[in-house]
Amino acid sequence: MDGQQITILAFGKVAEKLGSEQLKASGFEDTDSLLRWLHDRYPALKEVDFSLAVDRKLVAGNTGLGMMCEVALLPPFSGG
Amino acid sequence: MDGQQITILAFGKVAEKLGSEQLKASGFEDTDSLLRWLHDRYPALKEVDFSLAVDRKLVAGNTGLGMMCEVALLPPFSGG
Amino acid sequence: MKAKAIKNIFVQGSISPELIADSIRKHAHNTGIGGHSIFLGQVRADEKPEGTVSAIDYTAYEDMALEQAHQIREEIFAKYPLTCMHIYHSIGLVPAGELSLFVFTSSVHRKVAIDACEELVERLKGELPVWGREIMGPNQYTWKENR
Amino acid sequence: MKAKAIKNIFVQGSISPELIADSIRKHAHNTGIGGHSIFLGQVRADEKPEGTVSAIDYTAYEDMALEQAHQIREEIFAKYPLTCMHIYHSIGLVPAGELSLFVFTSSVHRKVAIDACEELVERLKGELPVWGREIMGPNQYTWKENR
Repeated sequence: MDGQQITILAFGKVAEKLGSEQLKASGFEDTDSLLRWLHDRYPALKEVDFSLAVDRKLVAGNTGLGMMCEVALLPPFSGG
Repeated sequence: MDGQQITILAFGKVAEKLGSEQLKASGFEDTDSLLRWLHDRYPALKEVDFSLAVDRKLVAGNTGLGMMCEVALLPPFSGG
Repeated sequence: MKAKAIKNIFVQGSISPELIADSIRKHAHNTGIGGHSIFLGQVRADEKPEGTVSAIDYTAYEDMALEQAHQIREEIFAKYPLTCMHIYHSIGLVPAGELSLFVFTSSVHRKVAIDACEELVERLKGELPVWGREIMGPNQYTWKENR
Repeated sequence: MKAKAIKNIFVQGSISPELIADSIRKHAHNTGIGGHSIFLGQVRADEKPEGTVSAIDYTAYEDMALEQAHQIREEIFAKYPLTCMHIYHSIGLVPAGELSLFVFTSSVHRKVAIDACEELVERLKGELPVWGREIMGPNQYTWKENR
């Protein structure tokens, strides 16, 4: 995945644990490998519950990542 | 029922058929006898569907009338 | 035991959006409320064989209607943990496109407010001695019928 | 086929009663409408172990939230014969007692407007990527959790 550009967006409690609302990454074929890397780098992520969206769609289970993509880490919604 | 005072109130379509919104009557022991008298006097009443309230409470079936009472002839409600 | 005072629910003519905004605004001090549910009835310009409805003229057996509304209010308050409940119904002429009914419930949680408002609207429609005369023109009208 | 434009639903800070009155007023020209159903979410001054909630600070994944709201809107319109549907959600700080959500449905008949509004509120609460941070003081907060 040469030249891949993944934008990682974090929100709410997850952004706090990460200490950042946006990260860049590359070289990940799928969400599972990206998550392993994130968990290694940010052990505090284990303390929070979150879902994943790829390109603004919720995904369940491992999902392939394209050359340009936006992966969001979403804690439980609490709007309204 | 000497000195009885019945106020008869009519609303909506019933008032139209009666040609009046308020009548006075006396000498009726119950709603059945009052209704017989009303139907005799206002044959057009047969053309409308209505319920009865005595002293602002809906009544079903024949109901006794006191010395002072308010009998209302209520076409189907259509508020809102 | 003191009986609760019977509240007036009738408004002469149509109900204004300003009255609704004021009513909402008055609830800001009640910081226990989490959700409000509002129902508004609007007069439709229905096409009838006699013509297009331009307004509804509402009449009511007011004394009985207020007693009924009071009774319904007490029963809904007993059934649902509401913080507030408000009922406004027009009397007299309401032009098509304007509002004739405003029902407003508030509660700590949204579900209670929503369920109570729906039940309240159904009961008011079915149990208030109020009649609408649909006006089509100077001498044309029909008596409205609720479905 | 032209895709429908995605509408913005976000309002900076609290939703004012005036915005609600204006929105209601704009429907007067639509004389086919018979009933409006409105839900309003209000910020509660809940007592928490950390203190009393004085405000909620809302953040959102805005692009995704707008796509989600668009999708939900289309599905609700497909399911219910609605005349109009409006959604407003606060972003940023909303003090306790003020409004953070305004959902508005209109239809020829009341039942449709009421049912659609209720379903819409439930879906928005469950599916919009929006987060509320409950503020108790200068350095005190907790992340809100919807039940």
